[in-house]
Amino acid sequence: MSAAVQETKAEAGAPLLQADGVSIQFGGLKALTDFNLSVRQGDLQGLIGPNGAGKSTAFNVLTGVYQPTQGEVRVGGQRVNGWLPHQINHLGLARTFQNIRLFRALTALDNVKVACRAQGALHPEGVGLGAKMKGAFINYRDWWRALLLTPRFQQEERELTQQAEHLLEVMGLSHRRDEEARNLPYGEQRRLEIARALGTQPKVLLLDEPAAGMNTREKADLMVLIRKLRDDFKLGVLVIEHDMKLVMGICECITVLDHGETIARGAPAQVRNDRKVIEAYLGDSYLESHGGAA
Amino acid sequence: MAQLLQHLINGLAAGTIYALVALGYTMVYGVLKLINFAHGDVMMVGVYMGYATAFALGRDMRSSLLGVAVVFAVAMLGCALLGFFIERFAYRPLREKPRLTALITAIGISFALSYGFQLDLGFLPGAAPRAFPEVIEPVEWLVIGDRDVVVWNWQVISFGIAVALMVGLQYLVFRTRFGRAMRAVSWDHRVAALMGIPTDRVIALTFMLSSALAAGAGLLYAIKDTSVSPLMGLYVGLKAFVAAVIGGIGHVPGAVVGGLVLGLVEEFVVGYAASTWRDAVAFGFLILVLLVKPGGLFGRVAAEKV
Amino acid sequence: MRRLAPMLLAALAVMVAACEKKTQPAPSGEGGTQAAQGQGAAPGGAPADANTILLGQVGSLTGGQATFGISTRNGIELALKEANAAGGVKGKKLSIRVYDNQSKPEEAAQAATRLITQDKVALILGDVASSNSLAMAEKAQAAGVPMITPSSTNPTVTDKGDYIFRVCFIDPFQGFVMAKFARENLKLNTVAVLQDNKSAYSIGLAEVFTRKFTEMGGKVTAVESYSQGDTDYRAQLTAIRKSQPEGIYVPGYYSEVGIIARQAREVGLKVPLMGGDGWDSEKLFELGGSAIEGSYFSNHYSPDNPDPRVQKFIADYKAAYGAVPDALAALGYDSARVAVNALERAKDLSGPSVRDAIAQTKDFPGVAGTVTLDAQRNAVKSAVVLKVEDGKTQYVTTINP
Amino acid sequence: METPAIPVPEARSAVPASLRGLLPVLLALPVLALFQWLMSDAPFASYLLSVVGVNIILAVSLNIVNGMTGQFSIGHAGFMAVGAYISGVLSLNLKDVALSFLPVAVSDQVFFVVSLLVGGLAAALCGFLVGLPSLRLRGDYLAIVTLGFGEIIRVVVQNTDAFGRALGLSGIPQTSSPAMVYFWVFLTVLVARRITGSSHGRSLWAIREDEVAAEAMGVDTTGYKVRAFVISSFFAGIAGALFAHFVPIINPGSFTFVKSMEIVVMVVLGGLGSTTGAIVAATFLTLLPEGMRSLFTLLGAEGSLAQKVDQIRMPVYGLLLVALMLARPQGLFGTKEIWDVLPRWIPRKRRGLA
Repeated sequence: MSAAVQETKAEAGAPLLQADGVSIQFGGLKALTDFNLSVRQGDLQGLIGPNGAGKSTAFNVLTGVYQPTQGEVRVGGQRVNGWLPHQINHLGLARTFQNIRLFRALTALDNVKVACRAQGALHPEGVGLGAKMKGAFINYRDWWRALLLTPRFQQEERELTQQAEHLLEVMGLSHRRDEEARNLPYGEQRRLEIARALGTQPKVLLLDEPAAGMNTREKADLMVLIRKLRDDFKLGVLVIEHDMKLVMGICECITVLDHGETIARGAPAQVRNDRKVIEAYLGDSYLESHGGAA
Repeated sequence: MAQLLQHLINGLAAGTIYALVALGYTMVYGVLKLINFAHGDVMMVGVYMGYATAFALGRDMRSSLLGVAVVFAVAMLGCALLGFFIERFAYRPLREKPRLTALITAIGISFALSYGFQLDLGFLPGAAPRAFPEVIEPVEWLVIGDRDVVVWNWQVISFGIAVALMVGLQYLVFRTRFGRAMRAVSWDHRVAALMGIPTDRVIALTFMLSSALAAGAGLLYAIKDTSVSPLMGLYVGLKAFVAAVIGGIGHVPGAVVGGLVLGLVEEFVVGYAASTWRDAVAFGFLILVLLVKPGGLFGRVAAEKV
Repeated sequence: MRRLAPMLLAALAVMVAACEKKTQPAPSGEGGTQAAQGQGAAPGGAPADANTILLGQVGSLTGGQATFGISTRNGIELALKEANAAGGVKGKKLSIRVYDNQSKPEEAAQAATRLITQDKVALILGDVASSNSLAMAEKAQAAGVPMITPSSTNPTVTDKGDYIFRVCFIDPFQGFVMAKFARENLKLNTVAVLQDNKSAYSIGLAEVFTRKFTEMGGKVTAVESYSQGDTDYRAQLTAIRKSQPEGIYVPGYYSEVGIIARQAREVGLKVPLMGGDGWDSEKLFELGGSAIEGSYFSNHYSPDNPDPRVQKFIADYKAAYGAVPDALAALGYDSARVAVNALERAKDLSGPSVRDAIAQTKDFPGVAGTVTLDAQRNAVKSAVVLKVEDGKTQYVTTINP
Repeated sequence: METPAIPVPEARSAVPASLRGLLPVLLALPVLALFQWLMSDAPFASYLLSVVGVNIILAVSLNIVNGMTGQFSIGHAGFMAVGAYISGVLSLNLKDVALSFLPVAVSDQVFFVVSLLVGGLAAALCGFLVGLPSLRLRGDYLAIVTLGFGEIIRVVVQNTDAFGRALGLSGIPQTSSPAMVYFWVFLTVLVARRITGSSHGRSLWAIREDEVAAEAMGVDTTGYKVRAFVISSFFAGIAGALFAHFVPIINPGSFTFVKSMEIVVMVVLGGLGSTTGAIVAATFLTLLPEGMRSLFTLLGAEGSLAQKVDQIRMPVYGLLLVALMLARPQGLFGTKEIWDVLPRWIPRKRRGLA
């Protein structure tokens, strides 16, 4: 396995997110087989494959929504099999959703604030009993601060607002600050999801079809933005994308899934010319979706 | 040993009724995801309809086969109509609204019915429990030993009817056009409507069916325990609801199994442990089942698609 | 936190150290005077209308015990009609205001408070269920308004204070009556008990019966319980059958007892059932059918009593409500008549005067026995034992305290 | 992420930050004192308003679970029962004890508050235990567990001699007063409001909106649900404890599943998630039957009608519920709050949330 990891990326630094021979099975159905992945800081990787290839399943395994039946997932070097999604998130892994899942009745600002707050001092590192007790205590103290409206709490709230406002600004959503999330246009909802994910102060960001439903122009903007986010926030980014152009354009390394199996991995040029990829992916859905243009 | 057998029979008889009432909860829940809290009270109204019919028929007539059929038919049709009106005026206007809203109207209707039937207005029998006329002449169907174990004809009849209804329902849901429409509505009624399924009609029919079923179950219950009272819906309804959840609400055979299991658990707690703790054990059992199987015995918690 | 905890501990320590017995007695009697002051000059209050005396009744008109409240109400209504026909009290007509308590004590307390402070009734007639009467008694005592409970048999009710009376006997006596009857008249050696666990009345009777019956040399073979509103008792009865008793004591209400009787026969229990005044209703015969035949229960009165007063009451009641009055109706009737009698004797309509007048009630000829109130404000009465025969009750014997 | 370089501005408010926590309480105390003075001569109003207050506490606290967190609890009366019985038993046992350095009346109040808190904490503990299944259960299944819990509590009480079994506990010192009840009403509302305005409240709302997303954004959904349960049941326990100290007798019949449903009705009728709605609906629904009683008494003061009308209240109540829900399915207030429309000088949270 490690050989496979080795060949993907040469950049220094320990992998922030690592999947090692991960398989998952639903009943008799193998949704993902022997999936390997390694994301380091500064990476911008793509995960592609035809419909039902297991891309979102891979995301769900990485973020703890599903438990792998085999193999292991490591975030920041920590094995996270059996962890809950929020615990994994605290280790620095944030995501967006394919079908947008904002807190619809909350304002844009509050959406981001939820994510900002769930982080930091509230959740001390570690998973042992000691850390748990400490976490419980901090939480308890924090509730009292909120209920008593202490100056400290008020200060923290202001800081949160600042942080969230800053993120909205980065994503170009400042003008939507007090708008309920459900009232935002589609593209802005996508961006708000990214802002929210950034609010959790991630080290690795997983984007699930961030460009879905956008026009070419918006997609181009988004590509630029994703790059910028990676650099400004010093992230590793993993993108699931349907649009080959987008992936080929921004990703340095692409993993191709089909029927849960990794059929190719490498630089865009390399993947593009892979026979298996053309067969499985470009063969049908790519050609179909680009049939009109061709 | 004989006592064990007798408890088993008692428990099954009680469980049969729970199961039948639970079927109604499960059907409505299946299509609307609504806990129809008025279900037990609809049942109670059905029993009063049967009560009135039985008296109208007179002593000789009502214990004949035809008489029994008439009593059941009147009660079931009457309740189907009641169910139709309740759905039409209390639930349908709220279908696109948050689910809890319809729950509150259900509670409102439950209050109106159960308290309404307690009024001594003259044309209602009043708040006191009344004896239900013997529409099925009780006959010992099977006697073992010195009456150590007795099985009555109505126990067998009820059980038979319950099984028949369950099989019929299962057939209806999985083998008929209407059943397919029901399942489609259950899956997603908006999409079903887009596919040309008359959702309103399917839901109304489901309600009528479940109400008629409630009336039938209520009559069997009244025959079994020989009484009828305005509050019977509350007690039976709650237990039947528990039964439906134990089996996995929305699951037809689950409701039946849930009902039988609940009936047996209660019977054995009373028979062999402390009768004072019956209700606590029943609910404790429910919680235990849910902790081990969060969707009930047969239900599956739909893994949310992420 | 670090500073707060020791402080709290210290405060707690001080408090614990400072605890002591209150020097004053528990404020049981004191409440009355307090509230009476709060009420101003007319404790108990006179009705706004100078030509009527307003009485109040709180009863269970809805909920599980609705029928008891309704019977009581009918009895009271009948008594007041008669009193008004006879010219009222002190030249004034009597009128009654009835509030429902939904069989819940908090509602009972609320309704009693309303009667006392808003409607300013001269006297309150209480509920059947002891929990509700207790709630009302507390309020009536505090406000200094006399209260008579027709049929709450729990001993604690009249303990609430000197304004609280009852015209019926109490649970310990009734339990004793049946134990004695079972042991001495029926000569039973073994009895099983089936009690209603939701009803304090039933539990109270079952306890006393068990104790007395055992003291008299009998044996209680099994104690099972059910909950009011149940309709399936086969499990309990099957268990009881196994203990092979010679009789079953079921101190419940007729609404359940009738069904219990049928199911007892169904599971093959042929021994006699015995019970208390909760059995008394015409509906018992309807619910129990032939299964209830041959059972015994203790009661406040027997409709067979040839006393013309009793027979007139029964006839009048039948004419008005189309049913043979049950014990609750008879007690409701008696309570209202005791009240009317006391109002007549009282020197005025203020709370204390009426209270004193009620307390002096002696040898008052009620339909449910002669009422004499003792120092604990309980009626000292004998009980009758009735047998169910041919769809009605048959007088068997009278047992004196 | 980089910390934004912009300095965080101080809040612009006339009230110093250190005082804002306490200010509402300070403002409320004189109002409560005035209220108590008004009530001192009106026992019926006191009683009725105490019932209203208890119901407000119940509705507002249930709203924290059902409204804000989007869970579905229908066993609130169970927590109320725990509070009522635990504090009732405590007060009964401390009835004859007084603190020597205080006047008896004051010492009684001290003990009253202590037993209130004990009742509330006992209920909170139960809330914790019931909240734990929410680890695994969702929606209606959680609902039935809460219902089952309520029923189990009832059976336990019915079988325990110390709790007076079916007869109930009577003789609990009636130390409650309208001012005390409304002090707790005020605290409950304040807590509900402060939760909504804090990050914790936002997390609860996030769970209500989308549990999966909330979890992915680092919200410990299970933890928050349990905490919501604990807070909500604490106040339910307080409500029960208050109840036990002004209703002369507490009895298992007062804490049935029907009572739980009544509270759910208040919350939904007021508007799920709206504290204001919960308050208004609780007040309205509690006064409604009493109002009907007045109306009916007025209409038929004499004759047999007067004796029957009181029975008609409950069916009418049921039909009214249906009518109200049909007229305003989102509840009276939706998710709006009264303080969203208050003038600007009153500190309030930004529009949108809630």
